[in-house]
Formats: sequence, C-alpha cells, structure tokens
Amino acid sequence: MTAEQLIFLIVAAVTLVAGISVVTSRNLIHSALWLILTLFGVAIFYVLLDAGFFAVIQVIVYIGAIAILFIFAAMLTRRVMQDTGPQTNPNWWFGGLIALLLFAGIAFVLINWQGFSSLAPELANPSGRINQLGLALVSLDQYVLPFELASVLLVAGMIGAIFVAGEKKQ
Amino acid sequence: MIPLSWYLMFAAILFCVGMYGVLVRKNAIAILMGIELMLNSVNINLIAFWRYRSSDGIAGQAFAIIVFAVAAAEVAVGLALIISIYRRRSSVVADDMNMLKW
Amino acid sequence: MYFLSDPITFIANWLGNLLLGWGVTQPVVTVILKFIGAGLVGTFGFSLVIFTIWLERKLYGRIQDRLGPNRVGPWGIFQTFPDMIKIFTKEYITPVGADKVVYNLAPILSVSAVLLTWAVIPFAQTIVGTDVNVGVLYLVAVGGIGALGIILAGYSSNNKYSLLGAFRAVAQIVSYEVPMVLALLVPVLLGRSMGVNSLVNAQSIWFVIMSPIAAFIFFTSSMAETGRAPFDLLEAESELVAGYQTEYSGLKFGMFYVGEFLHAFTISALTATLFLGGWRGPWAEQIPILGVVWFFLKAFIVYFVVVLIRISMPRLRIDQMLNFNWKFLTPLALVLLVVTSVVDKLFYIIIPGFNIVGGIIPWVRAGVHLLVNAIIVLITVQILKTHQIKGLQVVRKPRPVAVAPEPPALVIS
Amino acid sequence: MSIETIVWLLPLPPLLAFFLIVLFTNRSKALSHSIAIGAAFLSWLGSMVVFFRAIRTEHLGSNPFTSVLNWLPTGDSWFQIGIRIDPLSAGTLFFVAWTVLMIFIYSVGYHNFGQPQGDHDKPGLQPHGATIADEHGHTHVVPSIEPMYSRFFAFIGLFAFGMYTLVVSDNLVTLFVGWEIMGLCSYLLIGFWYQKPSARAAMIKAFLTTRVGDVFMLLGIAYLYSAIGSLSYSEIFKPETLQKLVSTPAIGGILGLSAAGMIGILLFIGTVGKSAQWPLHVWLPDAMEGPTPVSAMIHAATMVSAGVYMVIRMFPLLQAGSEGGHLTPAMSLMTVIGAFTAIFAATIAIAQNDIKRVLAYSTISQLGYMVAALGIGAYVAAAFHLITHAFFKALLFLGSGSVIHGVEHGVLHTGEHVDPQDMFNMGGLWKKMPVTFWTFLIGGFALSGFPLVTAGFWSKDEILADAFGNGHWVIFITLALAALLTAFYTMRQITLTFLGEPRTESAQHAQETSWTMTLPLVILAIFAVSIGWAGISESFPVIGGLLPNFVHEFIGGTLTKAPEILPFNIWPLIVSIAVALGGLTLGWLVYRNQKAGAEDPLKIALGPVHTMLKRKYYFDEIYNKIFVRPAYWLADNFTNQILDRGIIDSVLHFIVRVASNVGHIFRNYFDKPVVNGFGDFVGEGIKKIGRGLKFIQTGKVQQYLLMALVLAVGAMFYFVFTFVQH
Repeated sequence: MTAEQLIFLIVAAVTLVAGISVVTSRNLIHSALWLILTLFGVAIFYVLLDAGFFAVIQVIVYIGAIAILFIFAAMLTRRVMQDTGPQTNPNWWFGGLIALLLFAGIAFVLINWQGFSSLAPELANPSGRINQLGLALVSLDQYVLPFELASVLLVAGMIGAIFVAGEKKQ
Repeated sequence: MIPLSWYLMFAAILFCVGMYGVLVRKNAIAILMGIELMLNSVNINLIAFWRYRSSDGIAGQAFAIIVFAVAAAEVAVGLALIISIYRRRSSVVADDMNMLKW
Repeated sequence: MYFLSDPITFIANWLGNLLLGWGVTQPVVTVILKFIGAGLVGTFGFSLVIFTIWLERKLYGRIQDRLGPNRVGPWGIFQTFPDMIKIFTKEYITPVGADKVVYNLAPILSVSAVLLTWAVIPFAQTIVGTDVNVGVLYLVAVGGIGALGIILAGYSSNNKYSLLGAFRAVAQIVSYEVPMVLALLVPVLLGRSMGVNSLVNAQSIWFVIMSPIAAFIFFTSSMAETGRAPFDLLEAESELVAGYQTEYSGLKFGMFYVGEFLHAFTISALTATLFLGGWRGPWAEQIPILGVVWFFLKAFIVYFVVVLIRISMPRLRIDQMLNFNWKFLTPLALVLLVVTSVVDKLFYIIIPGFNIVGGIIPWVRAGVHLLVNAIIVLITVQILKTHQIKGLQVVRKPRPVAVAPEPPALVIS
Repeated sequence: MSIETIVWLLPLPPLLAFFLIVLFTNRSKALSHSIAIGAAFLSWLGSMVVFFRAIRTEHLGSNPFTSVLNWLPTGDSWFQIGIRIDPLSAGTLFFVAWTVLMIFIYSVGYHNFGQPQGDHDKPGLQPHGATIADEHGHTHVVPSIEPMYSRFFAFIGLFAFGMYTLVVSDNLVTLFVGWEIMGLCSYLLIGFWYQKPSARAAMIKAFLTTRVGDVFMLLGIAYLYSAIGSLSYSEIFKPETLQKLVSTPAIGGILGLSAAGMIGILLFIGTVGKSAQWPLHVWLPDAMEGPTPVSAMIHAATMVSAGVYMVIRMFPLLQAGSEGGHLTPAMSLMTVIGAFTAIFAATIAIAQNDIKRVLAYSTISQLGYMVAALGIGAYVAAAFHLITHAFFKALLFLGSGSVIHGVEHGVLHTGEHVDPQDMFNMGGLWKKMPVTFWTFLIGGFALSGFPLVTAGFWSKDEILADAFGNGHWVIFITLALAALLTAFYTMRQITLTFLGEPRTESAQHAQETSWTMTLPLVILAIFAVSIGWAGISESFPVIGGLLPNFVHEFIGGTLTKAPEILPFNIWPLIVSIAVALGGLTLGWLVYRNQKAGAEDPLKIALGPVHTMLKRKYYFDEIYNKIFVRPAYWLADNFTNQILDRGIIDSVLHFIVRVASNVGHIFRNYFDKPVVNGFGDFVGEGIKKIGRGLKFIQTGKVQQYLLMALVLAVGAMFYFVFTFVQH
C-alpha cells in the first residue's frame, strides 16, 4: 500500500460518500454542498492522474461556476413546503435496482476487458502537456472543430439561458 | 502504483450513484446534480484511459475539455429552464412537468 | 548556498538532510517539508494582516487629518492585538433556523480561499510556495471558492438581508471575475507561460510598461473582487446592515474581517508579482533575500494605492458598478487581449525583417506594446467623450426671461 | 429591266393596289381610285411594251419570252413555275390590258365619284341619290356616290391581278391560281351590293356552278400531272409527250378514250363552267346583279374569255391523235356543246327585256361560237374571234351601263318608280345620249357582224368559212342561224333603247353620262372597228391583199405546225352578209314604232314559245329540282336524321350505357370494398396501435429515462453474453 494508493482510497471513499449523500440528502442546498465536495474529490483524482491542468479547470468550472449556479437555482426555487416530503418519486426502488444492474453489467464488462488492470506507464515531459493540449485544441488537423463547436455551444447556451430565464419586461 | 481498474470501478460506482439520483430524485435540480455526477465519472474515465492507455496522444484530454464545456452549457440551460418553469408552474417537481404545453 | 543571500532554502536543505539523517524516506521528507513550508506561509500571511490593519487605520487617520491609533505601543503598532483579543472573547451567537453546518463552514471557506493564493506567489527566485505550471489558473480557481464562501454565509444565516447581501456580493464577484481573468491572460500572453514564477522571470521589462491597460483592468477588477473601496456594496452599512456578515459574531466575524484585509493585501501582492516584476530588482538573482525586499516594497506601494482609493472614492451604485464592468471593463479587456495577441504574433513575424541587434529586441517589443496600449487608450477616451457629449446634450426649453421694453423710436423722423 | 422581268411584274401592280386600298386607303375614295387606276395603267403600259416587243421578234412561237423559278421542292426535283409570252398570250395580253384599263376608268364615273353622300345610303345597297338645294333654293335629287367606293376598286384590282397571272403563266398551276382568284373576285363583285338578297343568291350560284367546272378541271390537271410529271406548256406540247398521252388509254377506259382525250374533256368541262357553256350557263345571267363595270369586265371581256383562252392554249393536247380532218372525241364534244350553246343562248336572248340580260345571253352564244370554232379545228379563227369579241362585248356592256346610268338619272329627276334596266321603259335616247348611242351602235353592228366595217364580221366570217371549208354542214347551218338571231336581238335592243319615242317620263329626262364613262366607250369603239382589219384573209376578193393577214401568221405561230389557209369560197361570205343584214333589218322593222306599255310584238308572234324563251327554258327551275332540292333533302333528313341522330347517336348512347355500367361495377365491387377498405384498415389499425401504445407517454421524464435505461441494460447484457464471452 504505497502512499499514493492510500490517498486514492481515502479520497475515493470521501467522494463516494459525498456522491451518495448528494443523491440521498433531503435538503437541496446540502446536496449542492455535497456535490461540491464530490467535485473536489474528482479534482484530486485528476491530480493523481497527473492532469494538474484538469484539476484546476475542474475547480474553476465546476466549483467556481456550476456549483454556485446550483446553489443559486436551489435558492431561487426554494419553498418551505418542498423540502419536507419524501425526496424520491414513488418507484424509487426500481430505479435503484436498474442502477445496480447497470453497475453489475459495467463491472462485468470491465473485468473481462484485458487491459483492466494495466499499470500506468511513465509520463513523458509532464510539463509540456498543457502546451500539447493547447496546440491540439487549435491545430487544424486535430481538435479545432470540436473546440469551436464547444465554444458555439457555450454561447448558444448562454443566450438561451438568458432568454429563457430572463424576466420578460412586458 | 494504482492500477487502472481502481479508477474504472470508482467511476462506475459514481456513475451508477448519479444514475440512481437522476432516476429517483423528485426535484428537477437534484436530477441535474445527478447528471453532473455522471458527467464527472465520464471525465474521470477519459482522463484515466488517457493516462493509462495512450498517454503520448492527447485525445483523452481534448475530449475531457469538450465534456467540461458541454456540462457547463447543459447546466446553464437546464437551470434556466427549470427556473422559468418554476416561475410559470411554481413547482420544480419533475413529475409535475408532464405536459408539453400548459 | 550562502546563508545570508538565501536563508530559507538554506534552512530547508539543512532540515531535509537532518530528516534524511533520521532515516525518513525521501518522499516522506518532501511531504514534511511541504507541510512546514505551507504552515510558514499561512502564519506569515496572517501576521502580515496584523501589520496591514494597523497600517490602514494609521493611513485613514492621517488622510482624514487625524492621528489614527497611537495609544498601544509606539505609533499604535500594537493596536491590532487588543482588537484581536476583543474579537476572540466575543460570544458565538448562531441565529435560530440557521443551517449550522453551512453557517460554520462559510467563514472558513472565505478565509481559506484568500490564504490559498499565497501558495503560488513567489517571494524570491528560490522562495516560492509551489511552482505549479498552471499558477495563474490556480489563482482564478481560488477566487471562485471565495465567492462560494460568501454565498453560503448569506444563505445559512437565515436572514433576508444577509441573503440579499450575499446575492449582490456574488453577482459582483462573479461578474468582475470575467475582466480579471481576461486581464490575467495578457501577462500570460506576454510571458508565454502560466506559471507565476516563470512569469516573474520573463519580466525583464515590467509587464506594466508593456501593457498598462491590463494592469489597470486587473487592479480595478480584483479591487471589486475584494469588495472594498468604491465597490464595497457588500456590507454597505446604510442599506444592508453588514451584508452577509450580519449574523456572524465573535471569531467567525473576525475570520471574515481578517479574510477581507488579507484579500486586499493579496491583490496588491498579485499586482506586484504579475505586473511590477515581483521580486525582480538589481542583484535579485544573486541574492534571493533581496528579491523578497523588492517584492514587499512593490506590494506595499500597491497596497498604499488600494487604501488611498478606498478612502477617497465614494461608493458606487449597483447599476453603475455592473455597467462599469459589463459596458467598459470587459469589452476593453477583450479588445486588449485580441490586439496584444495579434500585435505580438505580428511582431515575431516581422522582427526578423529588420536586422536589429538581438539585445534590444525585448525593448523594441515593449515599445511596440506600449504604443498599441496608448492607441487603445486614446480610442477609448474618444469613444467615452462622444458618449459623454451625447449624454450632456439634453437641451432644456429656455425659461421665459423678463426683458425691459425697448425705448420709443426717435421722434425726429 | 429585261422583258422577262417586266412580264413577271405585270400582275403585281393591281395586287399591290388591292392591298394598299384594303389595308390603308379605303377611307379616302379619291386616293383609292387613283391607286387602282395607276396600277391598271402600269400593268397596261407593261403589257403594251411586252406586246410590241413580242410583235417585233421573229418566230415568237418557237422562242417565246420565258423565265422559270423553283417554287416547291418535290423530292429531289423542284416544281417550277414561270412566265411565257408567245403569240397567243401576247394577243390575249393586248386585249386584257386595254379592257381592264378602260373598265377601271369607266367605273370611276359609274360609281358617281364627286357626287354628294347619299341621304340614307347604306353600304351593301345601291346608292339612292341625294337631295341637294341649289342656289335658287328648290331641291332636287342627284345621284349619290357609292358608299363602298374604294372596296369596289380593291376587288377589281385583285381581279386584274388574277387575269394577268392567268395570261402570263407558263404552266397550268399558276393558270389555275389566276382562274380561282378570278372566280373569287366574280363571287365578291357579283355580290357587291350584298344587302340585296338577289345579289347574294346570284353570287353563291355563280361561285358554285363555276366551282363544279373547276373540280373537273382540277381532276384534269391532276391526271395530266400524274401522267407526265410536269404541268408547264413547254413540257406538255412536246410531240413525244403528246404521243405518250395519246397512246396510253385513259384510266377506267371510259368510252375507249385515250389519256389525252380524257384530260382534254376534263379541262373542257372546266371551261364549260367558267365560260358558262350550255349545262353550266345558268350563273351568267344572274351575275348581272353586280355593278355594270363588273359585268363588263368579268362577264364579257376577261373572265369568261379566260376559259376559252385556256382551251385554245390546250388545243394541241385536244387535237392530239386526230389524223387530217377527223375530230378527236374531245373536239367533237366541244363542237356539239359550242354550237348548241350558241343557238340555245341566242334564242333566249331575243326574249329578254333587261338590257344587261340580253347581252349576257349574247356573250354565252358568242363563247359557244368560239368553242365550236375550236372544236372544228379553226384555231386562228377562234383566237381572232376571242380578241374581237372581248372588245365589242366590253363596249356593249359599258354602253348599256351608261344607258342605265342616264335613265337612272332621269328616274331620280322625275321621282318615277320604274326599272332603269328594262328596255321597254327607254326609247328615243339617241337624242339625249348621242356618244353612247353611236358607240353602242358600232358595238351592236360588230356583234351582229355588219359586213366589211366591223371587226365582228371578219372574225365570225372566218369561223363560218372554216366550218364551211372543212365540210361541217350542220355546224355551218346552226352557226349561221345563231348569227341571224344575234343580229335580230342586237337590232331589237338598239331600236328599243335608242330609236323611236321615249316611252317613259324618266327616259324623257335621261342625260348623257360624264366623260369618264364615254371616253372608254369611244376607245373601245375604235378597236371594235379597227381590230378586224388585222385579220383579213389574203384571198378575199377585193381588199384581200391590202393588209397582211397579220392575225393568221402571228397567232398561228403559236402552234408548232401553222394551220393551213383554206382556199377562199364565196358561199360562206354571202351567207354571213345576208344573215347579218337580214337580222338587222328584221329587228328594226319589228320594233320600229314600239309604243309605251305595248306588248312585245315577238311575244304576240311566238306566244307560249316566247314565255318559254323568257323563262330561259326553265333551266333554273330544272336545276333547282334536280340538284338543289335533293342536296337539301340529303343534308336534312338523310345525313342529319338518319345518319347522325339515328346511327351515331345511338352508338354513342350505347357506349355511354356500357361505360356507366362498367364504372358502376368497378365502383361497388372493387373500389369501395378493396381500395377504400384497405385504406380504412390501415388507418384504423394504426389508430388501434396508437391507442395501445398511449400508456407509455406518461409525460414523466424519469419514466422515459427508466425505460431507456432498461433497454440499454438489456442490450448491454445481450452484448456482454454474446460477444465478450470468448
């Protein structure tokens, strides 16, 4: 059990607990906070996977923006009555069963996959990764199209959100 | 060293928890949170596969970036919709929104 | 490594060898050293606050033509200690119906956000927290967490005013984050790297000279980020009592208070590192400790400007503040970013054309960038002027004026 | 301008005049008539140039002025049309040009150019005079101008074009084109006053009867073309083609005729129709409904003579196969019809009261003369008589027109309601209209063949001499009798109209017509006299050698072998002189003192025969019974009732019934059950399925997700168990 594995297990446990509580907590704001904790966990995982850039991006994008959005949404749509009743719809157990089945299926597939327990190869010039990623995202023969599409998507999302949720001043 | 399997299993579990949240939670915003969890697990998978299988290439990371962008846009639009529905129907429960036009 | 020139690394190496001596494996040693380093930086941060609080209150007094704290210790330098003691002893009151977990979590978050930035700021060439190659992005991320803390405080204190205050604060912070990030990109562009330390190394010519506008935008938007000075809408006494801090008392309130002051000093430190060349100064490479001196000198100069602005500027209305951001800062930042990147690219394409001596190329580049920035300033001023004039042209109907009757025409004709 | 181009251009001016008048200038009367007369003058000038050039060329017969154009592509070769001026066409061109020009000038006066607009004259009716007030204030009625003045000139212009094309053409097709255009113009001009019902009936009658003749003629032309592949004269009159035609038997071998005979007869029937010979003569007297210049030009000078011209042109074809004097079947048919028509028309003419009808019948009889002359082989005599007849017959008609005009003037003056054309209302006009009288007298004497002086004598004498010379006794006697009757009715006409006392008030006030009408009369009179001297045969007793027998050797030249000159014989001469003088004196004696309102002495003498003659042997009634009635019957009850309603309609009704039944069956047993049924089945089926699946659409988002997930997991397990196994 190297230090790294130890850290992995601790963080994994914490994140999973947070994940489960996101799904099961009664208070919406609490589930938002648990979500933030899970996102932190995921960020740490990225660090473990030697993708520091992604960890920071994860923090900025998810925690910095999306989590806050969730909290905003939770507050805007808060009404006392809502938080009391059972937070799950009637046939919740069926959902759980299906989720478990899904997990079993995925696990089965993964276990049978030959590369399942391969170990991490040595990472060449870790510092140049960001440069390489940046170039890949903008160079024509690689990923410029999805990158541009993503930007268009973001703009469209923004405009859409403003239009849909904006106060119609009649 | 941490084998790839750990990451994959962790991601799978997280994915299923998110799935459960989406299927089961009554509140629309909780459903969105479930979706966020699922997207994050997908991202972990991507980065894990990048790191363990093809760390010389850049495909994994590029796709992770795209997933980030899509997730952000999805949440923004999702929440906007939910808020506008809430404003009209003063309810955020997913089951109440069962008509295309009201 | 000579002790005098670079004491901290000297001590660090000495300690490392000591631990190795005790048979601790290398990775564990680095971990321990990292922890010690972090601890040092944290306590250093808080101690700085004590000094800056005194400095600020002294400056307030002097500017408002009064003495400022002078009772406790010579010139009142120990005044902050009684304040601290007072705050420590205050009673914790948690409001009824408050969400306890979140209520207690909020102050921790907002202070930790500010402290986290110090991990990245380099005091001297060798003395730096951790040299992360995505340092600048890290700064932005941490700024985000600060916003989170405020919102949780506002929510959890189960008080309408604090909720409103929190919303306003977050709106302000989130919207000012945009121009700040864009302005941050300019030094990254010029320095060709995201690591804060490599940026400082690249600053043979201070970036403030290369692009003063970026410095201005970064400075103002980070000021707004802290919620002080002209933008201190968050706890505008007249309107929202103390904003999101109303329900807090005792040490939690102290946490917020310290967080705020530290945040003010942090932005001046950031401005210093990113735009004024951080620890760069004569002989800084040779004697790292000298770098620290230069760094703190610059930081305090910028801090002085911050305090000056805080005292002299009147408070902005919320629509003015938002308009200023969305209608002036963000477009300006976008234009600046685009223009500098294009000019920089063109510069490196055209420069081989002129056979200039290698040495002065950076100076020429700086000159070009300065020129471009000047042009942008002129244009923005011109636009503002035209906008301004339009504003003024509201012509009111002339009011009737009493006029004396003309003298009767001459009788001669 | 070579002579050929002039000949090409001869027909053009009248056509241009026609179009100009019709399209542009029919508004102004002065401009229209000047255009028409100008065109006629141009053609006249061209034909005079051509005629004098033709006279001067040697052996025109063998090398005529010809030029040919490719008109229609017939397979690899071209169907060619062209112009051909040989002695015969030169002669015809001469008299056509003169008569057409004279008639154009005459019709200006005839239609009262310059007179005021009629009070209530309607286009399509004869002008009824206009009341004007002279300087003294009292009003009197003056003849009014013809409302459709320029229209008249347009039509006669078109007619002139038709005539010229016929004369100058070198093949049967353009001849036939000219022939048809003249037919059309005669139709248009007879019915000029189309508001008169009698005019309308006359124009249709004229057109249809000539049409009957034309059909046979066209058959002849077609047969000729199919036989020898070309229609131009130069081709037809080659000896070997004639030989070929004679040798090949006619299709159908009717009466054992040869091809030449068959074609000859068919073409001759066309002439019978056109020149109003015996069976198809009924239309000519009725054609008198048209204005007098029309009757003069069409029914005296040009159109009817065109028929004879065509037969003369085709003489070599008709004569082909006759050895020596023996007549070919076509020629014998012509002689019979020609002689019979001559005597038949003459008998009717003596019983007519209308001045123009007398002349119409005299034209029929004279044409009969020419046909008979051609039948017995007297080629030159027939052509000579054709030319002289054209002149004096045009003169007589125009004279009668001027007489009618004068009497009408009197009628308008006195306001009497009397028919200006009836001879018994005239009398004693010689004092009122001296010029018309003298020219009419010359024309009459030329017609009746007054010896030595008039042209008529010389041409008729030629025919009688030939008949006598070639030993055709029967023909000689009938023609002599016809000549006697001709002299008699001419003198009857002259004495009734001019001599004696004026029998009616209007005759009392008749006036001489204007110069535009009398000038043509004088010119034609000159020709009526002088043209004769060109044809005196050398062997004539006293004056034989004085003038060269120009007509004989010039016109004779058209035939490849010139006809031989008969030795002079005194008997035919004596007979013709006796007949002429006898008829004249007889006519004068009978009608010398005819009183107003008195009976016609001839009617008293002949009694019932006279009424039969007056009623034109009831031919109109006979034709009406034989042809018109059955045609109507055929049209009405046969084709309409039996054929159309009976058979066709019933068949159609039957088909309709069958179709509707079939449709009904289709509708009820196939369309409804099968097609609609299937459609409904599909519709209902889908609706049921839809209803079946409705429960899935709950509207709850998460249930959809659940369903999707269940399927996904199922697919995954399937995938896992099948593929991942190995």
